Amino acid sequence: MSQIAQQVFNALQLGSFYALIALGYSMVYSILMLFNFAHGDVFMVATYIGYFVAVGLLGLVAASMLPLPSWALFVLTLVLTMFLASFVGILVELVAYRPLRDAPRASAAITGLMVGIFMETGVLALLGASRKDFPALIPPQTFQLGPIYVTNLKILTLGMTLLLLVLLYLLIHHTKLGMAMRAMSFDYAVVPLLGIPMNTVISFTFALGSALAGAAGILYGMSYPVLDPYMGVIIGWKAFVAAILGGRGSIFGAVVGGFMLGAIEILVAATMPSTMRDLIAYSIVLLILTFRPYGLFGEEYSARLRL
Amino acid sequence: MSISVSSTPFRRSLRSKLQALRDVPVGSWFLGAALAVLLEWYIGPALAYALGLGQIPAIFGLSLILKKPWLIPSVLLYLVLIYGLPLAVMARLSAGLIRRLEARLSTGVYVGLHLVLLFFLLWAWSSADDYRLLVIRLLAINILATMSLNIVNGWMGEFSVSVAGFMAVGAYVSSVLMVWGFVNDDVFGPPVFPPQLAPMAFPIVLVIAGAVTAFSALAVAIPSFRTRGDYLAIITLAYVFIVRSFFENMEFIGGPRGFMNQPEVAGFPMVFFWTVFGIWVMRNYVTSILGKATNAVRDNESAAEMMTINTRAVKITAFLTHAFWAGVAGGLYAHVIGYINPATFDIRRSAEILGMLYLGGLNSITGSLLGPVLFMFLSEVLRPFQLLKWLVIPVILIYAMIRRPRGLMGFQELRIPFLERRRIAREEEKLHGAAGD
Amino acid sequence: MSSPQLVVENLEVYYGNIRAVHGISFHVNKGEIVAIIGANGAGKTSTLRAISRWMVKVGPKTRMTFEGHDLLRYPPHKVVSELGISHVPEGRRIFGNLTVWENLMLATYARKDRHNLKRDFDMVFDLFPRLAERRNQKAGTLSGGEQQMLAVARALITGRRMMLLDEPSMGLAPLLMQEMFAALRQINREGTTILLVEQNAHMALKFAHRGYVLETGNLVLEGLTMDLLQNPRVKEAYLGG
Amino acid sequence: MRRWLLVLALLLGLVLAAGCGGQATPTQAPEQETAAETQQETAKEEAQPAEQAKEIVLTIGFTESRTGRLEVSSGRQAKGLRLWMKHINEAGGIKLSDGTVVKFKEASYDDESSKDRVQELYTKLITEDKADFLISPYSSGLTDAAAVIAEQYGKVMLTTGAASDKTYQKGLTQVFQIYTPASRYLTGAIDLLLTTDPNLKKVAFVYEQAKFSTTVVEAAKTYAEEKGLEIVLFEGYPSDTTDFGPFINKIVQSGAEAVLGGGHFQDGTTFARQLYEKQAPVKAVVLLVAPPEPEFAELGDAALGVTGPSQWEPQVKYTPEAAKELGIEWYGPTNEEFVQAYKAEYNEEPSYHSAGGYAAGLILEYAIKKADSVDPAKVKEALDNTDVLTFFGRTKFDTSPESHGLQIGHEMVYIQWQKDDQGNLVKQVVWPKEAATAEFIYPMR
Amino acid sequence: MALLEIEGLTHWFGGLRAVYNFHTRIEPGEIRGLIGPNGAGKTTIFNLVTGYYRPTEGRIVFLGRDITGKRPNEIGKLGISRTFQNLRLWTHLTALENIMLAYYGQIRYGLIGAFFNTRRRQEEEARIEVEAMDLMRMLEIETYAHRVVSGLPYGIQRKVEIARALATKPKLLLLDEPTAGMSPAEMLETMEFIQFVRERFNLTIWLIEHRMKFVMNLCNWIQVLNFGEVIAEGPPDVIRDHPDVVRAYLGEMVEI
Repeated sequence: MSQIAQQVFNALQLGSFYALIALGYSMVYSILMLFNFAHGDVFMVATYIGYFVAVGLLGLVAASMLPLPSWALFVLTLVLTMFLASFVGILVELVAYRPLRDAPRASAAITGLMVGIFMETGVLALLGASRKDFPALIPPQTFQLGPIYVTNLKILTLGMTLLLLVLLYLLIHHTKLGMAMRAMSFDYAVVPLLGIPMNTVISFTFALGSALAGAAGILYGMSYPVLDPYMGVIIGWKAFVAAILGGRGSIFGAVVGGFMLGAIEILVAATMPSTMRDLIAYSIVLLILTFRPYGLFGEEYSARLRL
Repeated sequence: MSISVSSTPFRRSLRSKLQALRDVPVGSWFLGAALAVLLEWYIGPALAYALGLGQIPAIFGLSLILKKPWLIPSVLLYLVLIYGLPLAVMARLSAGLIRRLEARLSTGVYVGLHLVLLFFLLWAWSSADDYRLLVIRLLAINILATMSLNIVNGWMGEFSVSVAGFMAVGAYVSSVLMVWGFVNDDVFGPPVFPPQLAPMAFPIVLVIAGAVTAFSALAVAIPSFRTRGDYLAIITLAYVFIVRSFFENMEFIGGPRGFMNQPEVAGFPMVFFWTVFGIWVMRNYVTSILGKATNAVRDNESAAEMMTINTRAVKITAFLTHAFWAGVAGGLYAHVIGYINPATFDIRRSAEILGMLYLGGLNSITGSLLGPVLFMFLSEVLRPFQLLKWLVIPVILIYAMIRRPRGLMGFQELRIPFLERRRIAREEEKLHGAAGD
Repeated sequence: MSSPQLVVENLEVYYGNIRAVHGISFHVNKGEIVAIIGANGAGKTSTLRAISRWMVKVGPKTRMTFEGHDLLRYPPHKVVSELGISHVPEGRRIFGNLTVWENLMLATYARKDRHNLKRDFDMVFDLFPRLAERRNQKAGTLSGGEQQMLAVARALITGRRMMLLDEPSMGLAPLLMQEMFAALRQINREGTTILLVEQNAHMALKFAHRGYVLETGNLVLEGLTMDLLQNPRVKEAYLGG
Repeated sequence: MRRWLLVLALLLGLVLAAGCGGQATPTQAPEQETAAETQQETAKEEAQPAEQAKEIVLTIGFTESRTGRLEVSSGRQAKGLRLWMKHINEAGGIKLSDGTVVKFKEASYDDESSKDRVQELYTKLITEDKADFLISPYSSGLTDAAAVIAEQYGKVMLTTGAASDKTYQKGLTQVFQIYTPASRYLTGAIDLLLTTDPNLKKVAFVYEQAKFSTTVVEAAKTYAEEKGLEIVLFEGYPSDTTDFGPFINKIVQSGAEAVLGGGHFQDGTTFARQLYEKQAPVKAVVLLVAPPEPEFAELGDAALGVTGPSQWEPQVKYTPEAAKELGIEWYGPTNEEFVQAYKAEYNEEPSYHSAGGYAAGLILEYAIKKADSVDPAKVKEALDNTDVLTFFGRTKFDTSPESHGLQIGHEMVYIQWQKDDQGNLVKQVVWPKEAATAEFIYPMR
Repeated sequence: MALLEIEGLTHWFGGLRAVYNFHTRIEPGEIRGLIGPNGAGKTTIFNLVTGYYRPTEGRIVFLGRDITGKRPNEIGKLGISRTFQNLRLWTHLTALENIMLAYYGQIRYGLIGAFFNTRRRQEEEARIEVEAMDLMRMLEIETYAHRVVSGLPYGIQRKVEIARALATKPKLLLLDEPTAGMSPAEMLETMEFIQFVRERFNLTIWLIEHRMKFVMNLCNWIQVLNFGEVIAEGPPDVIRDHPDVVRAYLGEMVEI
């Protein structure tokens, strides 16, 4: 029993990362009908940004120029990183997707992949081969909840993810930009007729997705501390799978898909020979998509942003 | 300003010269290239030594230029002397002869002759340097894989990323069969058949490997009945993950440690033959009505159904053809490299082949040739840039995609004048025949 | 009004290399209701879209000015937000996943005169009391007529100088249609110029002051609607001979 | 017309001949030339020994992974190798008995951590850059791919950063391994554990599913079973695993007293950290690759007590005296000299990858000196007969035909992260006893 | 025997009733008209007959065989063909290729023939090409044979689509608004053309049309659909004066 509870916690943590990153794919998809294949690398760059922000702030604290308790430091890092990361997304859209707005979508996918490779190599070239170890913003602690052990990081990850999801919900439902995003996902073309500049909404969506990836990056960096320029590749593809699994363009779907992929992976690893993880996890994905060809929450040939 | 005015006559003469060269038939170019290769073979090393290049520059000296810029004049001189001049002169001189030949030969013989010439040409060129030999074999394999992918992504308009998975299946199946059959190996024990037979058996093994790959591709072909676009893309992605994980768990063939000891049967002739054969078969398919039905499925699936096209059969055929040839490409790859492991066939390999495909252009045989050639050429030439290479290549590709969103040769084919003339002649004949009735 | 509010000269519209509108010229005066009628595929919708710079490409010889501004220099969202031309597209195109209220709020996105919003909302709900009743309902669940009302209401809030209406009567039951046109007339009385495109010729000509008749991308007739209604040529063009 | 046909036929014939001939004797022309040149030179030397010393510059070919997942360790290895090259060239090269001075230059490429690139590039190194001797790329997978090529061309290749045994069971003749092979990577750890705690019974193996680590743990498993240990868990994890929760839970459930395994740096670090966070009640943790890396210290308390096998450590004291005791020769700089030179050159702590790179060069140097020639066959023979102690440890190659080139002299050392008097994390060598700098702390926490 | 017989055809889209209890019986050689305002369910009926949708209720019998629920390609092979309201040509292909592809169901050379370019394939495709060219010549579009269809004038595209539909050798041809976007002159031409096609290929034609004059002149029997139900049917002159039809179709005479 405690075993299961423990695994549930593990799955929720992993699922949080997948969900936060999958949201970036899903939101962009819902308005542009386009998968941002550079998103995994946006996540990587965002994590590096987070690293520098964290190191910088810790430096300031150490030099006692910034007397902040650790939780405030964490929040400050998170907010700053999300803000900075959003520009990465905007830039990616500007370079890789805007010039190809009317081109076949597959071409945009290729430029996305290329931008991803560019970012990987760029980070490698700028920062060299040395590994970055994400600083511990919050001293790790382990709690015992009945029979299960939970680290404060796990709780933080889960709590932050839920908080961000709630904020995202509020943003999408109670701001005009959020309404515009939802409107655009329903009927892309008609948006300019309401006097809404389409490019602003698109940039905003990219920014939002990247900011979430930035948050995921901080949480990820704190949980799995070593950063390298290729860290975004696999997790990016997996979050992409999660986004599709939930149903493309569905925010709710992306979140559920993310948590589900996390759960499948953890449970397979926990109950079966773990070398079979990918084999079984992706066979499940394949089966789901064979029998529910439009994902769990997707609709046939439509993209609706829902929550 | 004055320069441009004064250069105009020069330009004009240059243009007329270029125009003259443009009319030169392909065969003459091949002859010219043959002369260049011969020259390189016999006097290349000496010339290169004399020019201070040390040895014949592997890929037209381009990577040498980047590495040692002070050698640029020497490299240029070498290129002009060994390649440029003989090529141009021979091409011009033999043009008349080839044209006269053209008139007498049937299309099949004509094309066959060209292929034979091309084969020996490439063989001779690449044999001058083993590095070239390896690169050209890998290039041929990439061309085969790209062309097969083009059937699904280009002609049928899906977005499949499973090519690495197909290559993995083909590579493993062929490797296991060859090692089991013809090699004394610590896993499979002594060879089942006499090892001398290996080169003869290899084509059969490749066909089996292709067939097994095609069978495994049913996992993505069947969902394609109900799913299109992005969901199908994910299914193909899942296929890559599944295949990789599957081979990692196959302990008896090395698991993640990989599998080696493949006999050396994939020499240049073998690879060349399979590539040409594969392209020929796929060309036949996509130009037939059965194959063009993939286009109908892409452009408008519902209209295709009404026009009696069995879209399910079309989808299955397209995927299985893709898988078969990607499997063959994988089998060739395994025997060229002589060592494979599951990590060789990860999603990055798919991405690379996708890059080649979209650079070259969808729905185009020429594009499937051009994409890999350009991509590998860039990749080899920019090697001296080291790390920066992977900053430069993406930028070039992004630029290319922005300028030509459908790829360089998307939806077009290079028209070979001779074949064009034949086609026109055939059509005129048909018209006359019809009029005569 | 000395000079017309909207002047269109030599309008050509292309889809790919197919020409949908073959160089037509017309004008709309301030405060007028002008109808463009014609059969399916005559180029009516393309004409409207060209004016709001939305989804179509115009030919090189085309000139369009609105209150002296060169329309060709405005991207679509600025045509709405800066010139005050609102466009009710064919097929309503309301956002079915948003509530009625959200649909209307979204229309205020680019408006700078926040202080007038309340007045406009009041007017809209005055004109279409049903929308007020259903303000928290998802727009996708409204009936066809209510959706059409919402589309018009949305356009009213985005811009009040001129309203382009694409087939406002399509798919409306007679009673609703009457209601709709009454509302439009009310809007016109309050100063909004209306340019509408209709297949339903009787309807349109009864409602408008002036009319133009389009036939396969060419302007074949124009005049006061009373005259047009009498003209046998109209029936011919519209009913297809 | 006829004349033309004749020319054409001739041309075709020649191309044909060239094409067919080419396959039989690749790179005939150019290679003959250089080979002849070298021979001429050597011949000249031999004929006129009194004349002024001739200088030969040998090309050492290798690839390094500048892009792709393996870049860090690979970079260190290349740095070590370059340092060796700098040292030997600054020292005036190797002086052969005939007065020839042998110096070295490098030819290297970025292999992008990819196997087909490795093959392409080693072919290029051999045929284009005329590399005389080869050093392997980093990692077993890439090395296997490179070995295929080295063997094909009969070029001597010293492998470093590649510990797989299997490579040497394929009948290779030209490849020589510097590292202790994977099969002996963790066996010492089992000795260490059993010596410290004879009552130890239950061990768990949790390892990365990759070529190297799989080989290591499979060999260690056999060894552990021989020693009477009970393997309560034997599980691989995919290379990209970030959450070790499931494995840690399994470990806890299995009641394992010691955990062995890991894979590469990334996963090993994460694994160690999560073991700590979950407070897994194990008495010893032995992980591959990650613990010896200096960055492992950044884990803080999570690093404490973690043990790892290492090919070499800065504190290890192999000395000329030790060589004398063993009855073999000592060669090259001492450990301190190497460490200081490396720090001075690159401003960072050397890791065992760095040392491995340096040692590969050093052993080559030693073999050339022994062979007193640059002739590959003679150097190969010298390598076959090598038994030498360097700062890196002992080097001796298996010469039996079934596993030629396998390293049989070198031993692993085991390090453990401990706290010094000031409470700083330090790496201590705990095994073998002879080289130990501190006591093994057991249980770890 | 009637060519096509439909009984009690009903179709629901989710909660929306698109077609309700539709009956018809089409005899060989007829030109049948189906009219009604936008959204009346006309195209849905075509989609049901050609197998794109599976009807919620009802039975469709073609040449004595129940074809309800068959897939479109099978129905196409049996002898029903159609054009689409918004042209559905294969835009990247040439006009000739578009037409040749419609011979798919008649191909016998199989995959082996396709892959290895056998003599049999060459002969069959040559024959198909001749037939397709003949078809184009008959419709006077042969000059466009080698041009990609997306660049052709609209009227030509319409003709290519009809030629493509004819290539499947249908007995019943469904035309969905064949004159959409045409000028009156072009419309007259199309009218003649349809009559010509019918006689030349011995076809039965069922068409959806908006233009009254076109329908009235061409069809021998007309059904009027509104909100998925037939509100009137009969010969043209009956329909012309039917008050419900006038109201439903020509637009309401609303006083404002």
